[in-house]
Amino acid sequence: MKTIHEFRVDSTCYLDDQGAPLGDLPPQAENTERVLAAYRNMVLTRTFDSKAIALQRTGKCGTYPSVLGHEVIGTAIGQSMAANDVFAPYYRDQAAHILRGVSLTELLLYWGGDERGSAWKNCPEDLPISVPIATQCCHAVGVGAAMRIRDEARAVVCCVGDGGTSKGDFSESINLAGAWHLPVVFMVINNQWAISTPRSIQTGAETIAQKAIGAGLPGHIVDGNDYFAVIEALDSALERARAGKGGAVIEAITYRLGDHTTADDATRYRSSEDLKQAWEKDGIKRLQNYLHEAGFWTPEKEQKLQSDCKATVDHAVQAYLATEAEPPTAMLDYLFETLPESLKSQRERIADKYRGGAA
Amino acid sequence: MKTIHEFRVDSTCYLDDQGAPLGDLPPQAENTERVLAAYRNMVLTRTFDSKAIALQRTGKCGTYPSVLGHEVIGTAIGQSMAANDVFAPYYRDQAAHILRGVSLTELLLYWGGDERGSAWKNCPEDLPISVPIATQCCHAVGVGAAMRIRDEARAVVCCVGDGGTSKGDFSESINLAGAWHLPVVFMVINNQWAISTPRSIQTGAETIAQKAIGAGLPGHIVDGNDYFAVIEALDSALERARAGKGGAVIEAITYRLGDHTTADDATRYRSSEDLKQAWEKDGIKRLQNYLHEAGFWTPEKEQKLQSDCKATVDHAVQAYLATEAEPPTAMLDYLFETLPESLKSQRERIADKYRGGAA
Amino acid sequence: MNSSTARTESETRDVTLVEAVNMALQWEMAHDDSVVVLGEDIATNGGVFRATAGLKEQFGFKRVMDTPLAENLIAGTAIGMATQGLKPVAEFQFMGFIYSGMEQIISHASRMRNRTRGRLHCPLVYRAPFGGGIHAPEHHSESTEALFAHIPGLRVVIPSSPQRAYGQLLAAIRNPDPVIFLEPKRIYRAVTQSVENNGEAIPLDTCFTLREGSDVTLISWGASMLETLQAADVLSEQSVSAEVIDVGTISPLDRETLLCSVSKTGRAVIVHEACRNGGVGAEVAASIAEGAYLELKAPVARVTGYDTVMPYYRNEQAYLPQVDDIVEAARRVIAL
Amino acid sequence: MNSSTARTESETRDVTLVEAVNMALQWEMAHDDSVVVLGEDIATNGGVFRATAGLKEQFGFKRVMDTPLAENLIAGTAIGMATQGLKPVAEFQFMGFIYSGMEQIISHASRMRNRTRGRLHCPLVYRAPFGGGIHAPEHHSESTEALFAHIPGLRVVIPSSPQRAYGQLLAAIRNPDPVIFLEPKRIYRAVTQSVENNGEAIPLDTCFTLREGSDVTLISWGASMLETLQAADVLSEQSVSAEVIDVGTISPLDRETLLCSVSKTGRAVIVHEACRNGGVGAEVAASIAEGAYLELKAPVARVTGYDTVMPYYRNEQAYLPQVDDIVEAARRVIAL
Ligand SMILES: Cc1ncc(C[n+]2csc(CCOP(=O)(O)OP(=O)(O)O)c2C)c(N)n1
Ligand SMILES: Cc1ncc(C[n+]2csc(CCOP(=O)(O)OP(=O)(O)O)c2C)c(N)n1
Ligand SMILES: [Mg+2]
Ligand SMILES: [Mg+2]
Repeated sequence: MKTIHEFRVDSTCYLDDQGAPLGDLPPQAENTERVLAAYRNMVLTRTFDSKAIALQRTGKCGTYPSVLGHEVIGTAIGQSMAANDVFAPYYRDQAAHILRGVSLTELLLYWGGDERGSAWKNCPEDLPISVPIATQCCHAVGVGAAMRIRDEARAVVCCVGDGGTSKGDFSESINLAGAWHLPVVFMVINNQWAISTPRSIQTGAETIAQKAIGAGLPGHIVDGNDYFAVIEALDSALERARAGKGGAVIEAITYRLGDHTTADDATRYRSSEDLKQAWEKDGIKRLQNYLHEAGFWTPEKEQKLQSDCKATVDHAVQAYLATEAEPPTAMLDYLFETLPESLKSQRERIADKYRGGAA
Repeated sequence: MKTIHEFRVDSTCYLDDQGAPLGDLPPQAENTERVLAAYRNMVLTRTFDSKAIALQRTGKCGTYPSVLGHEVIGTAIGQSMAANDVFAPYYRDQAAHILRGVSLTELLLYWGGDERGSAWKNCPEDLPISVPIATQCCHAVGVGAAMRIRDEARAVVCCVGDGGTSKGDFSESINLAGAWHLPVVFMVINNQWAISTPRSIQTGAETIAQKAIGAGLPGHIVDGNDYFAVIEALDSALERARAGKGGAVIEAITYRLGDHTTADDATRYRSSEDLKQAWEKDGIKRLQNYLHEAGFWTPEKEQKLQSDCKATVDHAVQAYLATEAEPPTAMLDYLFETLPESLKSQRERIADKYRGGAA
Repeated sequence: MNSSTARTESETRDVTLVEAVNMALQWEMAHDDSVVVLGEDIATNGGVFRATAGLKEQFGFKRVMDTPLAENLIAGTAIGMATQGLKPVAEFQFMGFIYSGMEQIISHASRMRNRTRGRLHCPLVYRAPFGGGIHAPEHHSESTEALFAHIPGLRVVIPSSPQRAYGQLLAAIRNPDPVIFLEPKRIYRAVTQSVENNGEAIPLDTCFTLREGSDVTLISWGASMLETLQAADVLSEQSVSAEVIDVGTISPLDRETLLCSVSKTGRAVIVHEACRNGGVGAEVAASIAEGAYLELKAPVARVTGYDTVMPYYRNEQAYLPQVDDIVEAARRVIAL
Repeated sequence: MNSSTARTESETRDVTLVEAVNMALQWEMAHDDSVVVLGEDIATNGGVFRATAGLKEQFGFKRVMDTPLAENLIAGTAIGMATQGLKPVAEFQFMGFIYSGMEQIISHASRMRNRTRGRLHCPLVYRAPFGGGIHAPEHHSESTEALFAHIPGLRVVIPSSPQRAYGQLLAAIRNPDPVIFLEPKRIYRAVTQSVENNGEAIPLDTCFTLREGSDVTLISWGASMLETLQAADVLSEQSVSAEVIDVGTISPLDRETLLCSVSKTGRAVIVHEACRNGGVGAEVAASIAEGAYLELKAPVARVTGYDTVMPYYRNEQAYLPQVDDIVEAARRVIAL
């Protein structure tokens, strides 16, 4: 018996739970403007998130998946991606969407039951939110393949949850990325839960990053509440990808601080103790502390930021609430480029029925 | 950055290409009767295989997938499995089926377009041949789960090709086997080809065994033309599985010496040079040489074996050719346990139409 | 196979449809050790709709299994279990997520018995909540029962009341062949009905005549039985006597009951929320037009969803068949 | 987007259906750089039926891609490519292996345009050989076109002659929306027809009247057009004048042509090899019975496969609709 291959899974963390550097920081820390922009986006995301939950609770929005605990990861994704890269999101990527240019109003429309919430004006090539778990992984490699076919120096970031990595789509897609050397970075957001199902039930593997090994891709773990660890891993993976050096899998470890969605009650299946501990690792607080210590942040700036975010969110909510529903005929207007003959009578029927507005 | 996990893929081979031991042999080599029985089964399988191809060529059988190059692996599977273990085969497992008790006539019926070819009398719990690639992996873990639910000391062997490991079913299933500690041994038969698609296109991974890592299972490589390497790996994996210590992935490396099926022409996509080299590693010849050298085999025994195998196969072929087709009504008789009311008129219609036999 | 943990005694309770599902699962697990349940979030969480609540506590993790997130795997694992004589009841969290299990359902569950000439078979149930109207996100409102109805070897059963849910689910679990059991989630909690928890199954492969009438036959299944029954009320106020049939098992189809009714009334209106083109309504309409040709006094009408994707929730009501639509269709065929 | 490698000039050749498919692919790839093909064994091997033979040699591996063995991945990868403006033509080796791609096809390909309100769309073609009768092993004989016909947002196109295969495939590739292109492999090489390789598409969403007649309308698609046309010959010898319609695109359905024809003949026989229950014949029959109620002189007849799994090949002919069955059905509806 001889050993013919050896593999390693590495893990990176730069800041401790209080935001104090554990040692040298990566070069990304020197770009103060970018770090501050990251922090601002995290706070905006969190402000938006609690508002969206409140809207749902008061019947003004549909089922909504809180992004609490994912803000650092999403922000790093949004920052590391170039405008002409393509994002293949799942459904809990609000922080990234905001930086990609999706408006808060569009996000609310989407969760408020309006298809126009996916007609994103500012990132026309990004894939829409994917609800069927892990299916976006296959699209991501298709987009990556298109880039390779055309010899473009672009890349794709594809997000998937820890639960999503159990679905064949994930392994099939990372396998293709490996076989075809595609410029696709898979960001696995391991928040320890898939609704009520803990990470330990998803897989017997010690880490999710090691799933990359079976695809011949590099797999790496980062602390998902450590902005520097996440942004460094993404910057370098995307640079490699754009340079034609292939894809990667990054496992970002965090914790889902909220319920799965507003339709869920997490107290049924997890302890408040675990949740409390997870809050102690919160990445926003960590980065805030770091910025304070580094002299880039003050309580005044924080106060200003909070009220700016609130204003931005309130503004978006007003626009959302003021948006009238589409006419019911819209349900047939985007199905095909041109409405087929056989559907014309159905469209007429709807138009007749709802002349003068929806029921 | 710190390394948090390390993984290895090992490989085993005991005999060189000529069948000479490379060093100490495993304990399995001491069981001469079993080794001789293995050799006989390999020869029988190969005899059957060329006959089946000949039948297809003369219009007496349908499309048939040659097992040439897989005889050692299948034989080891058949030997290592206990009668009450369950086999989850793919479609190129003739050598194993024979040892499980599937008759050669049943095999011919199956490929000859007759469903009774799967009504196996001697291994009633084995799963039938699975044509949709890799789907049997999910059944295998289901069977394994049933064994665990009942606390039985049994195990499952599931075969899948190198091509099949790209399909989500494989990764989903090994993942479940890892998560639930199921007694399932996945035997990946890496014959270098999936029809015309070479192993290098299936995956960017250096080995297929390393896919086990992502499921938290041990992954191991054996020379699939080395009987001792294969049987040792299977014996020990099955022993572990039956003892409740979980499943495993074994990658057995061989070469598909024939066309993909009788409908294929492999010269369109691979070189005769490669094929010639692969023949030099042929596992049957290797074991024959070993047995000769060890004094357990003689040309006379070989001659007798060849003619016995020919007689056995001829006998099965006669029985196959003498088997009349089922009445067409059979197409409705096994769909449900009891024919639903609504299908009765269809059955009558068929019966009326074919009264006195099929067209 | 009588479980030592059986502790259920017959009692009568007012329950909702989803509670009736839970009750049937609990009864059968208590009385048959070979019944196991599996799916996403069904054990500790008791299912996102609570259909499996309490089962893990009563029967333990060995028989109540949270699976990894993979519907193809769930579908296939259940098949493997079934070939071993277990009776798995596998939950798909929403019908919109069943599609990755299609290969296993079509190529294996429905064929195992036929393929092995009876050597192995699949006594399993695939449960899935289906249908729209609950303000859910995209993919949570599917009604694609027609895809399953077209697959030979499957039974497709759809309850539309707590009592029928209880009895049909028991029958489905006991049935030795695979059953797709689609639960209309819009009426999961719409009404309560008194259900006797006595382990009595009610037959599959049969339609249920919920209301007798003489002028027109209204045919539906699942959640739209609600509007169909309401439409019958409205029609009755207009002196139109409508017979109402719940198809119950959409495949294999009980054509006899349907044809008897239409032979009597001479008119039929089929109601379903799935899109029209190629929906189960097409088969029902074609079967009636074939089998009751001489008795039909008007073409069979279909009141259905439109041939498009179920809109997100702001417009879902504009997609779903409404009471008025049914009444109008009935009046139209009667006017002919 | 005119490719520099374009070197095809119009020429007329006698070709089989599968050669016509190859010719259309070759033409379109030569004239539009955004067309790419992908699938299992399609590049070096040229496809197990040789539909893609020569494409890799002419257009290279970048545009002609052998994929790993995973249909779900093939379906999804094509979607990703299509959102980038490529026009992927993805092959499923046999229709029996398309099912693991269903989730991608139903939940994404068919919905991308609607979901994004036109921001992204999927100009892709999924090709698959389908149907029985070629002595193939299990799963190689599927006719499950009804599953796709029921999905809003998809086009389901089925050619039944070399000329139509050429023109319909060009139209399918150029169509900005997803097309399921099902190739009847039983007639892949049954006949040759002279096809002008001129890049001219023929319309989708339309039926083709192959033969005019006045007594009965025979309606079919795919391989069973062969028996349907033969049945028309037999009927004509018996002085029955049959109109023969190839449905061509089974969804969206060109009901107008069908209704016009049946209004004229008063009788319809639908022929398909898929099983009857919930087959596309049900929709066609229901639509005719609805739309030509007054003109119909007899119930619409369906000649179809039985409601069971296609038998292995020794009995496959007993399953497939035969010329006699069609003739008999036509005579039956005429006798009424
Ligand atoms: C194919 C599919 N199956 C089931 C669901 C229902 N569902 C929605 S989210 C979810 C859990 C996902 O967990 P994970 O991937 O870890 O992402 P997280 O929600 O934790 O961010 C499930 C089961 C779905 N959306 N798609
Ligand atoms: C799901 C599915 N897709 C495609 C096929 C067609 N097909 C049959 S065998 C084969 C190649 C399989 O290769 P591998 O798994 O390596 O097994 P091998 O034939 O080499 O033993 C393919 C593509 C199939 N049977 N099932
Ligand atoms: Mg998660
Ligand atoms: Mg192989």
